[in-house]
Amino acid sequence: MEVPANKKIEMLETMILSRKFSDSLAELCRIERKIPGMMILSTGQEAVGSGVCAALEPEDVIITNHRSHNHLLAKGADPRELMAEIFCKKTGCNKGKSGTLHLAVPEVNAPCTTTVVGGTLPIAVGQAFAQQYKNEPRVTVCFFGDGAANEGSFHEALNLAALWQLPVIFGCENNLYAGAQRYEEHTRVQDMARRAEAYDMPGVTVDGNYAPEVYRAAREARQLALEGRGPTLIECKTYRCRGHGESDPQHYQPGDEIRAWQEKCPIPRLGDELVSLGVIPSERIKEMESLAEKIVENAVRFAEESPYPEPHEALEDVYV
Amino acid sequence: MEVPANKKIEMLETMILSRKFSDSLAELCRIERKIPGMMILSTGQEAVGSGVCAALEPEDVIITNHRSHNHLLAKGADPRELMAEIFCKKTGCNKGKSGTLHLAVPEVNAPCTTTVVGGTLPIAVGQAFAQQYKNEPRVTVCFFGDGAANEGSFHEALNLAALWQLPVIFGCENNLYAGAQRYEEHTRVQDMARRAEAYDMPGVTVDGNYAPEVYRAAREARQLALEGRGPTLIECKTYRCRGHGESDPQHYQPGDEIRAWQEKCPIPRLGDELVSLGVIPSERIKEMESLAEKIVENAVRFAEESPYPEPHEALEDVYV
Amino acid sequence: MQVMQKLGMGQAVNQALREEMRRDPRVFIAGEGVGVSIHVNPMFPTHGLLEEFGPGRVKDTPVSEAAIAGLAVGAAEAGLRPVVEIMFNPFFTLASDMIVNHAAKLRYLSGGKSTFPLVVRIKSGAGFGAGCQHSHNLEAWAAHCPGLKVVMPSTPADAKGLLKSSIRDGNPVIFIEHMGLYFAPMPVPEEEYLTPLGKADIKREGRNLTVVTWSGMLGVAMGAAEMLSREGIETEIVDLRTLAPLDKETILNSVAKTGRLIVLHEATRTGGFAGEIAAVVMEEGFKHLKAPLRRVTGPDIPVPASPPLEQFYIPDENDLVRAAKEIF
Amino acid sequence: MQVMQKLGMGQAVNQALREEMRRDPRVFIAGEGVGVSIHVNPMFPTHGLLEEFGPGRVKDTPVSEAAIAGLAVGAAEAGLRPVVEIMFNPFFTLASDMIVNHAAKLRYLSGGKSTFPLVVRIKSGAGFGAGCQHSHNLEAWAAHCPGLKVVMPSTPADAKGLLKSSIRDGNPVIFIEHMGLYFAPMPVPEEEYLTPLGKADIKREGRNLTVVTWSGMLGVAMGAAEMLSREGIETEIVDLRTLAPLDKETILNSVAKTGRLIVLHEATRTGGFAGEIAAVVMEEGFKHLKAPLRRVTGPDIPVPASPPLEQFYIPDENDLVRAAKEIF
Ligand SMILES: Cc1ncc(C[n+]2csc(CCOP(=O)(O)OP(=O)(O)O)c2C)c(N)n1
Ligand SMILES: Cc1ncc(C[n+]2csc(CCOP(=O)(O)OP(=O)(O)O)c2C)c(N)n1
Ligand SMILES: [Mg+2]
Ligand SMILES: [Mg+2]
Repeated sequence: MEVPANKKIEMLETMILSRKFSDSLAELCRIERKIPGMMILSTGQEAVGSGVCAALEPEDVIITNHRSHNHLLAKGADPRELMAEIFCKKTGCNKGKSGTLHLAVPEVNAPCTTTVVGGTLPIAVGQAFAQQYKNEPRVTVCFFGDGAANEGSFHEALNLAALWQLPVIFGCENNLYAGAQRYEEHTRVQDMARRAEAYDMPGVTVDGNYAPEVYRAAREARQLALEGRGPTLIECKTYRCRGHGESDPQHYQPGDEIRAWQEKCPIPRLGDELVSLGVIPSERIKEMESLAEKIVENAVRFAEESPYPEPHEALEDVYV
Repeated sequence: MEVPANKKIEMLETMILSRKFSDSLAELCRIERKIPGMMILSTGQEAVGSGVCAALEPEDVIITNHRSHNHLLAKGADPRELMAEIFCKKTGCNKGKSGTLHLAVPEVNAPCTTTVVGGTLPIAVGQAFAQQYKNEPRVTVCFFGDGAANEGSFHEALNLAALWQLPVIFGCENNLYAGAQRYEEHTRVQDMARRAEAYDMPGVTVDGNYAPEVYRAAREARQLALEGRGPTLIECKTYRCRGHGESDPQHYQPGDEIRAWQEKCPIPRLGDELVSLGVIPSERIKEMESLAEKIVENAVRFAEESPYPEPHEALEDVYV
Repeated sequence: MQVMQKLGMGQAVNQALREEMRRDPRVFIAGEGVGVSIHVNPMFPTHGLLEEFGPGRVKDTPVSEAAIAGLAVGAAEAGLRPVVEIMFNPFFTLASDMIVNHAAKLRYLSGGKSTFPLVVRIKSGAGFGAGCQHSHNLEAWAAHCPGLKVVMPSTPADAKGLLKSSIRDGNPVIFIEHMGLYFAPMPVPEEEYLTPLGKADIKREGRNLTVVTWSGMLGVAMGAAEMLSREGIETEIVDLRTLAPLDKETILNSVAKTGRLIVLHEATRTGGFAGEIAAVVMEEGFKHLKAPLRRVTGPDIPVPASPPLEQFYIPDENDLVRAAKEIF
Repeated sequence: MQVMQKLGMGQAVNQALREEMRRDPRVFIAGEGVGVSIHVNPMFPTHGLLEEFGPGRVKDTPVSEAAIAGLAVGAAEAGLRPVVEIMFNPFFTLASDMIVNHAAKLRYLSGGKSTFPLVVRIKSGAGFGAGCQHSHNLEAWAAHCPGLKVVMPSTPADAKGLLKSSIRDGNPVIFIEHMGLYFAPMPVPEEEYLTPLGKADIKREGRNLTVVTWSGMLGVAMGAAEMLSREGIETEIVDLRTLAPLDKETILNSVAKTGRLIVLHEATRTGGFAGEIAAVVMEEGFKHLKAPLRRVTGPDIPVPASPPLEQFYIPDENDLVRAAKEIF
């Protein structure tokens, strides 16, 4: 499948926006300590969320995890409301109840985000079941890490999805680490995609640092799903260029490993390609960057200027 | 690997004993209603427990599940104490606290039996870890059904066992049903043994109605484990000739399916072979049968004549 | 005039499911053997539903409790009305991450944007000789989780009306059925009705003693009340029906009248939900109390399999009468 | 003479683990990042243990809570002394089948033949802005499961002695550490000592009011007691330390003296362990009670992330003082 130029441009844009967003958060939480809680970023992994979400239609659903910012931005979430929520402000998309970890944006069909590792998978199966039940031409994408692929919920979810041939795409973001445990310290299987066979499901491993390849795999999986041919497991091999969270000194990640992967950064990789193939002029990338910068600055200002919720608002939203 | 004649004889003996034991229970709970709780038997599946346990040494451990009688008898548990426990009597191996479902016989290294489907697997991993930790030349066998292979615990246990190369044998007793759900109604994977690949573990499918083949696979897996080469998944294809429990009318099991599998009954299959190859005379089988009958009658008598525990004994054995 | 039929609680649940599935195409059921079952027994809750509604709405699942609960969470958010079954209460553990960390919390985490209208039906109760891995009453766990509602009917009639309300509720509801009640037919109105969640029911009026109970223990309370009545003690029986939200008012009004409280439940004592009732009354009804509390509960042991041991475990009429006499 | 050192609770736990691992080769630890961790911080419980004891005894695991707990169950039965870690209390759900249906019950089911001497360490507590999927105090769940012991230290010194006792205990012990206590150094005896399980500790004597509390809330109780003292109310603080088995005697003696009871915990109110204390006192200490009970607890909501909301959630000194004044 040829990846359309406009899709490539879209992916580059959302990757650039994600990166600016993350860089700004890294800075904010390091210097200014303005942000409560953990700060978990996807720097270097942007091709995954951007590639997958470019392959989706607005009505498709994503269920994401603790490392969600890139996924949500790529799905079209409002950066201001996301940023305000990360700042735990009243104007955040979840009124400060979630903070950075469980950002839910039903407006763009990202209705639940969970930081329980492996939690995204059974929920995505439920969403996909509803799509099948209602006979809707939609799919659900579930994001999760290589570490999550060792949770029992992975197994139960993939088995059920395959059994019922549900329209779900299991997007495994294999960034080579689960916390401080390197991939080979948490499993022996060479490629996580191999696990699909255990459920008689197609599984593919793609270069998770090259957005068009991710896009292609997701698009094909989406097509299969819409044809009633069930789920696909897509393993995107990428790398966690920063620590697990921003307080993690990455002492267990070898320096040259980090450097080698930084060289493979998905943003210049796609940007250079588009320029060298003449799809866009190099100034267009500068424009994208300054637009992203503006969006992020704007979002940060909005977040900073927004009030915190009132204490008693804690009592709201438990029950319907 | 040649299966030694004495092992074949041993397997035939424990299969015959198991069958008599089951038949007697089927009768007792149908006609006489003497036994509380559910009655779950392994009629037709005896080659699995008998084949695996013949491959073990006394110091090897087994962890078994709700369908345990054959496993425990094959491991050498005292039929009288088992029967008394099934009758919920004070003289039972667990003083009436377990009843038929969770028979624990540490004397023969069957220290915990669990009826939570999938529960046996993580516990077996813990037992095997202790064996590795203490550098003991022992292995642990874990029994579980095809249904259990869809529980999250299966996945977590196999991954961890493979990762640490623990001396554990995962014995999947695929009897084609999990409750009333036929195999293809609970999973899409053709052979459960395929799932081993998901953990980079050897997996084999064997004829679970032919004890020597089960024995051979278990013996080879045991050898691998002792050499420090980690776990093996062995899928034994067999068939649940009776209902899930004795109150199950089996209305969902096709009659000719049952009959076809009854023809493949593991006991005459091995018995006829041994006779026709001249390993034993046919009278020897008669002797085995009457011995088994005596053992079972004796066990039933012991159980019937034994007292129930005193009510206040319920308060004992919670804590050390 | 109300036309009555005699149904066991399983049949009443069945009727509620049937009515709701007929009414609302978004309702589906899922679980291990909810369609094709090892039980061919019309007293069981999902009997015959597969035949009426077909495999698209009556979903037999693999033995995968986390996936079953996750299915409900995801499908509920997406606009369906899942009613899933956990076969026995101890297996709640396996579904508990999806129920407690997800069904109960994701609405709150979304700032009220996403909703999770789902029902988890759980079979519970001691008394069938299967031991502690099948019998372990864990309602206190669910009631300790904000975001969940917890319903435990004690009669078939309540079960029908409460289940229908649970299915129509916008929140995740844990609906716990005591299996002992499946086999005792009692009058159930034939027509459609909703019994509101969060309202306790006075199953017997009395002026000397309040017994708060729920689920399988109602029968024990009623039996003991007869025995006590013969000795001049008139027992008021408050059947909670819903543990969360808790109907404090009915409890407090009753204690205000009687001045004496016993809480009766089948679950083990320490950490059981009787403690919550005790605390509520001690906080808000203290001045009415004339005597110490008594809890009549299962002892702090796993449920044993052997009949005399299991009988020892399950609280009975005599235990309740004895406890009552201690505080008069 | 006792030589004292100043340690946070994480360090005290670390010291206990180190001493026990040196003493007994059967002790090993396992969990997610107990060896190589994303935290390089000596205030954390397992810091430096990998270096001293090597990867054979300090086992980093995959993210597989059920397998971690099952590892402990199997290894304990086989004669080892596992100490496994569940990273945050809400993930107890994922391990709960192995802990509740297996660790707690298999001894009973074996008729006392098999034993399961294991410790599950759990990090808990609100206050670090991570929200309700990381902060959710579930001690009441564990305390409702016969077969488990439940330990919740409130000081580093107690943590050290209690953890050592837990490791040597023959039963499965759930050992819950409040992360807020990791970072507040307090005096801890340097030498080896065991603090017995099942014994509460009076952390402050007083004759007017009993506050029963545990874990992270001790500091709040102590602060409020100072404030109340200035107003002439002398508070006795009973620090439970162990929830199961529960030291009823110390609670009842204190209430007999003061006649007034407040229970303070961080967990949500409904179904929280305060109910158990209330019930025990209402059953066995009723005649001593001069005033209604007060519970000071988290409200019935998931723990929110935003700082003002999270602060609203966590009970503080003012809440306790206010409650105390209500009953004088
Ligand atoms: C059930 C559960 N266990 C443990 C944690 C703590 N934790 C948060 S992220 C993480 C590592 C997850 O690794 P992976 O799935 O590979 O995702 P990544 O962080 O690499 O994106 C862990 C262990 C958790 N949040 N949930
Ligand atoms: C966790 C759990 N869920 C459900 C059950 C109820 N149950 C008991 S046996 C069984 C079927 C298990 O099938 P399988 O693993 O194939 O074993 P088999 O009975 O065929 O030997 C079920 C669902 C249970 N005991 N535990
Ligand atoms: Mg990862
Ligand atoms: Mg089976």
